[in-house]
Amino acid sequence: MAVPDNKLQIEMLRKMMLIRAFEEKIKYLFTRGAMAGFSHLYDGQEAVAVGGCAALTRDDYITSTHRGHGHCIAKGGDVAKMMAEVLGRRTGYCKGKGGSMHIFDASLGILGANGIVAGGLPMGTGAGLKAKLTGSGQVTMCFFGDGTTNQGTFHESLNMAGLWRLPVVYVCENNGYGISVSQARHQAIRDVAVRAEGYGMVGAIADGNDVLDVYEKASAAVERARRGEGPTLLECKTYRYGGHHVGDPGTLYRSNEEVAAWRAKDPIPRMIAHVLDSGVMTRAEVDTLKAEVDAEIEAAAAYSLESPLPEPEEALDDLFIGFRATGREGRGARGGCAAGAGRAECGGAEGRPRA
Amino acid sequence: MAVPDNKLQIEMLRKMMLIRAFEEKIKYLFTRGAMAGFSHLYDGQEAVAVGGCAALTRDDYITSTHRGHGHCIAKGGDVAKMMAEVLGRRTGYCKGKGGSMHIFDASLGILGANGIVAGGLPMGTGAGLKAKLTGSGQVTMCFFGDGTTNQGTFHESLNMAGLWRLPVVYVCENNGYGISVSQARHQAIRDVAVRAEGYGMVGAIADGNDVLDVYEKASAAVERARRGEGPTLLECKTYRYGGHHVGDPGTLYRSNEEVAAWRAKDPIPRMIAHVLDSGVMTRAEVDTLKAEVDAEIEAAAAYSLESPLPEPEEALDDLFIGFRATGREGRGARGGCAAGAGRAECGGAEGRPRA
Amino acid sequence: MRTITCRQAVNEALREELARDSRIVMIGEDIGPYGGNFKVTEGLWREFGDARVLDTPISENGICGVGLGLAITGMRPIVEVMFSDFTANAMDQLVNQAAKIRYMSGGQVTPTMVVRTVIGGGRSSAAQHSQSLHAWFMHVPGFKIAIPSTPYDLKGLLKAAVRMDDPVMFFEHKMAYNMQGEVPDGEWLIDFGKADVKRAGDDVTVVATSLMVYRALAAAEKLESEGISVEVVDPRTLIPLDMDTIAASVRKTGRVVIVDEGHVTCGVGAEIAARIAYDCFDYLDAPIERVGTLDVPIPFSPPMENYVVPSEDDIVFAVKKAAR
Amino acid sequence: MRTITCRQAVNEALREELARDSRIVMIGEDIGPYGGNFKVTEGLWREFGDARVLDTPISENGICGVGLGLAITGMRPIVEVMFSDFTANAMDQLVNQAAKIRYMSGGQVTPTMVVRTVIGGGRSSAAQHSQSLHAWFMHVPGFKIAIPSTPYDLKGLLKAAVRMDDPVMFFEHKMAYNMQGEVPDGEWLIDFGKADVKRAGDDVTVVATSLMVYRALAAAEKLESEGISVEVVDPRTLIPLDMDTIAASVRKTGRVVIVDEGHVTCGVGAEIAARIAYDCFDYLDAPIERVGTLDVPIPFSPPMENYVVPSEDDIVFAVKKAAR
Ligand SMILES: Cc1ncc(C[n+]2csc(CCOP(=O)(O)OP(=O)(O)O)c2C)c(N)n1
Ligand SMILES: Cc1ncc(C[n+]2csc(CCOP(=O)(O)OP(=O)(O)O)c2C)c(N)n1
Ligand SMILES: [Mg+2]
Ligand SMILES: [Mg+2]
Repeated sequence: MAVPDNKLQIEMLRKMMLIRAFEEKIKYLFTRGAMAGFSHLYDGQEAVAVGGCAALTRDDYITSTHRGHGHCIAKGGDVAKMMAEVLGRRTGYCKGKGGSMHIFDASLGILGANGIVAGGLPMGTGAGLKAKLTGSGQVTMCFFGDGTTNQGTFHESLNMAGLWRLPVVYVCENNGYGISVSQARHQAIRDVAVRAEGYGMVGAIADGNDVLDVYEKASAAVERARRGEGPTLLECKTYRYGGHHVGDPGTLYRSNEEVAAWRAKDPIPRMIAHVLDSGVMTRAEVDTLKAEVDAEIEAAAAYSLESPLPEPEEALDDLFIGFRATGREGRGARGGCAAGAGRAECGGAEGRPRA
Repeated sequence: MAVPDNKLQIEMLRKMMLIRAFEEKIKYLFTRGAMAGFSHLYDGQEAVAVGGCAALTRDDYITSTHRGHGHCIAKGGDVAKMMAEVLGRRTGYCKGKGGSMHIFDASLGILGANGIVAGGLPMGTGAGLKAKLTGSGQVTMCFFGDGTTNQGTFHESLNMAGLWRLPVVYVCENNGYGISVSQARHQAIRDVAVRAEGYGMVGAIADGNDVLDVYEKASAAVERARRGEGPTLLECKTYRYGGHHVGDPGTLYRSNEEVAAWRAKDPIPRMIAHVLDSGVMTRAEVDTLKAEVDAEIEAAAAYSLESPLPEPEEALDDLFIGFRATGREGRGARGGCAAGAGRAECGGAEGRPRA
Repeated sequence: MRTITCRQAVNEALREELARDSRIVMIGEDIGPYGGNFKVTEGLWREFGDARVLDTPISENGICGVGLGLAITGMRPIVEVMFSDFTANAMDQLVNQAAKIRYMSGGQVTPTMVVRTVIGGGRSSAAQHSQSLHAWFMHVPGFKIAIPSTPYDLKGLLKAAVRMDDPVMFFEHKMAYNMQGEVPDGEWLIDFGKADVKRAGDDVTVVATSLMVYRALAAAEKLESEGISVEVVDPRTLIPLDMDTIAASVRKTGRVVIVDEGHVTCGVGAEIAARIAYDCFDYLDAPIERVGTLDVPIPFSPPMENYVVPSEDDIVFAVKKAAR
Repeated sequence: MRTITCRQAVNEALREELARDSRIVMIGEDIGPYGGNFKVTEGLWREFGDARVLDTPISENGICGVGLGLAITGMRPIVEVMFSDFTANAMDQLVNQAAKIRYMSGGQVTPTMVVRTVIGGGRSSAAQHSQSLHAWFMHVPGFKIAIPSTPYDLKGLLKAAVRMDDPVMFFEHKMAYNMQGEVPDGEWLIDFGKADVKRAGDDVTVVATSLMVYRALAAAEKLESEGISVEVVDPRTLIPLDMDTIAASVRKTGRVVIVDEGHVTCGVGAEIAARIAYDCFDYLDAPIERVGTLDVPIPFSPPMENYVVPSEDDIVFAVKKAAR
């Protein structure tokens, strides 16, 4: 059984606080109109990303979701670059091209948040196949929600991983809803983990609001994967506090009582109580940690707000390597064709005029 | 437990014989070059379609597959119209537009063979939803292979059926292969039926070479469905004698011993032995039945071979209601646009000429 | 005349049709108590219940196929795919099944269904929630296609689509939902295959679809003051496509700009340009300009997104080019 | 020079590249011991084993996504989708993921993968096994696209595709696999974006792709004897598209026929026609003819299928129309 040492416990607490503070800042900025688009926040679910990623090394891979800030932070992502991306700045992880739903850090093995439900699962499975084929020893952890488990790609991915015994840990963050549709209204089962058997893999359930429990079960799964014993479907039962995204009050489909009951199980106070009770930290150390986290987020926000927006024409880069697409000036028949290479002028003085 | 009366036993035997004879005729015609395209034959698997469809009424629905001749015959399809379709004749079920992979008989609730693996499952699930919403009491039976159970649409369909408790029976004909890929090389499980739990539905396994066993288990599933108790995943273990389609010798990926072992379990001699042993039929009656079946297939083949091929322009009908698409004469810019309605001549005498 | 938004127009059309014909069933993600991702189905679930307005699991291919199953067994489903981007998940059931089933069956069954989905950039929704993929469905035959712009057209065409026996892909624009327009009381239906001249003019024909109709009209206003008279033709449906009306306009003006928010290459503009260049070969005084989303994925950050998605200025620029 | 079939050309290219670079992994349905549905991968599994030539479950979307995962973690996968019709099942992973991942990530990762698939009618395979869906991928940016016709081009372009870092959709034609052609010994690569003039001529330019190149050449022979001199241009790649070569031919002839086996509407012909009509506005002496698969699903029975899929006669007819 994996028991995190003191340092790791403190780090897990710090990361959960960092995620919470990040999401609160986003909510604040969004509400003030400082950002465009929409963001799906992770507050309430921090223990899943943090407990899961704590079982990984820097070389391991993760795939993430539309609700991806937590995973990125948990895997070691830079909150300043993240926030700059969410705010559409040129200094963001994706130069402003991705936004909240597409944050990527290839250097940390973060294979992207994803705007398509279940979009990351085949990709993560492919990363697992790479690890197996090359014997690299890397493990991939795919995060996704309960609603996602009804998507065909979930099934296809887990089937291949089970078949080929790939080193992948599939972490279902079961927060009880896919947007407004409760689990009872989107599938006939209560425990997503029962689906593991159909893929010949291990299924497990963790308390998704207890970072230690998640860590323990994720570690066991990661160890199995590294030993070549194949994938695991790890279901973490948790809850999101806010609506589906900032802007959805989240009140049309769930009760205040339900939200309150889950808030009472908040993973952060629980972990604080644990580190205090077990003497890993003092109250003062916890307070300092919180202050450091807040300062880091403030700095990230300041950095982001001061960062320049991209120039419009930067939109033309990054489709292909060393290629800039045809821009606005080429609108019309010649308009913005990715196929631009090799376009010819055909009018003009030379050549045969129309008969 | 559903025990078929004598009449039904004879009818099941007749249908299995009819399928076998149909497929042998197709193989013969194909080998003689009398037909185009490719055909996936059902010989060896007759007990599944026949046992399954025997549990249905005329009003019930089925969806079928690329290997669909057996399902169509079992549900009552007209072998002459079927064969005419396979031979591309105007008198075929689909006027020659569909061919082997797309035989349809809407009047019998046969919602089509299908060229796309798992293509019929969502459709069948929709037919189940219709039955539930209207209280029509109809049951849908979806046939599909083992390889199909790895397709995303399989998962999405069964999840919805389990969730909504739809009156659908999902019949997996596990013949051990998807084209050349054995079950052990396409999924980590041995019994497809174990996947039922993940959808909150009943899973069951039948001997797919024993029509009585299939009938019994299919009947139980159909009864559950009619009582409003939801869907079943019924796995029938069986084998195809030939290659994947006529033309594939089927020898690259399986052994002669394996084929021989399954041939020893042939469902037709088994059923003949049963009706003889139990005194339902005499040997003479069986022989007569066989002769009648052969005559029916000969008549179907003769009818088909005498039937006219479609005129080329018939290809332009049946896209939309009351619409004929633009044909070959319209090739060029005006070419064959389904959007044809409302096309205008713009050249000619009237109007303003080019400056 | 009342003034309503496009959102209300769609909502009214759905409500009226649900009330009219009990075979109509709506299925889709979050269309029930939540009222739809764009709040277009608000109130319908409360009024008609689960048996008529049914939330589904997140299974786009599956739900399009379930819709197809309903359609060929006597119901008249309306399927919602939340963003047209997600039709990518459902091309199997939409294009390989629904679009072909009537033909493959030799006319035995008709998939009487409407698939509603949402196109367009402009909301900083990035590459996977901003696409306008209707040209895919134009390319492969099997669906009739509506892509209306105004509340009047949305309501009239949606009601017509729901009553049509052939299958329909119905494209709504996320940025048009709040657009307002006048509509009469009572009921109206609009025939598929009838373009609408949204503005008469003499110098340049602008063929525009969906939200681009608004931008084209605004551009036309601006150009009027600069002495260029623009005729704006809204095809309203792409299959069938009313080439009569388009060609009549081109015969008059001799100059054409086509504005559609899909990508340029192999898009709606390519098809309409190729047809005009053929049908009106002797009437064109200038090359046909095409304005569409630039051929890159749609970026998140507003300065880049606004550059990539066609703007009023882009239309002004293209019209001036055509008018030269 | 050796004479080999297109099937051999693809097989050789794959074998040589597998031997050259151990990061190359092929995945697909029945590509292993079975040697591929069209016997194109025959012998490769025996030579390279499961770790390099891997049979997959029937999960097109999943396997394209697995390919993508391999691609962005340092491998160089070649994914086979048995028929282009089945890309409909995989548009999610192909178009919403692979085509956009480089862009969405701000250039952090490049999905170095080749997706091989098979187009075309002519084998009585009916509506779900005969489509030529390459125009879908032209419409949404993100893939380079090759659609070669001859053994020489197939081998040279496939090897180039495998070595290219950008993702490639590679379209092979089922009816071309048995076609033969001369190839040199040794290795050659063909640049993307370079059209090939397969036959020089003066009167009419025929732009033709894939199997249609053979039909265009046969039609040109026939027309030669009737006094019409046809130039046949094979673009070979659609993204990028070599408009230079096409336009040079059009400047010379003033008359154009485009032949591509995809459906006509919003197809390759629409795009090339729109571009030629724009770029060569003053050089066209006749409207541009487009020849493609008629806009109906592809029927099973040979007389109907042969009518729907473009034939040599159709090309002759169109060239005569253009030459009038
Ligand atoms: C293919 C696809 N379908 C639908 C959506 C819209 N959508 C975004 S998030 C979401 C719900 C996902 O639910 P779940 O997997 O439980 O994740 P959660 O939001 O609860 O974290 C939906 C339906 C999408 N982005 N992609
Ligand atoms: C979407 C799709 N992928 C692949 C194919 C090619 N294909 C046709 S049948 C088949 C195997 C199906 O195996 P199974 O479901 O076990 O059915 P069986 O042929 O054994 O009856 C495959 C891969 C297809 N028709 N459709
Ligand atoms: Mg959820
Ligand atoms: Mg099988």
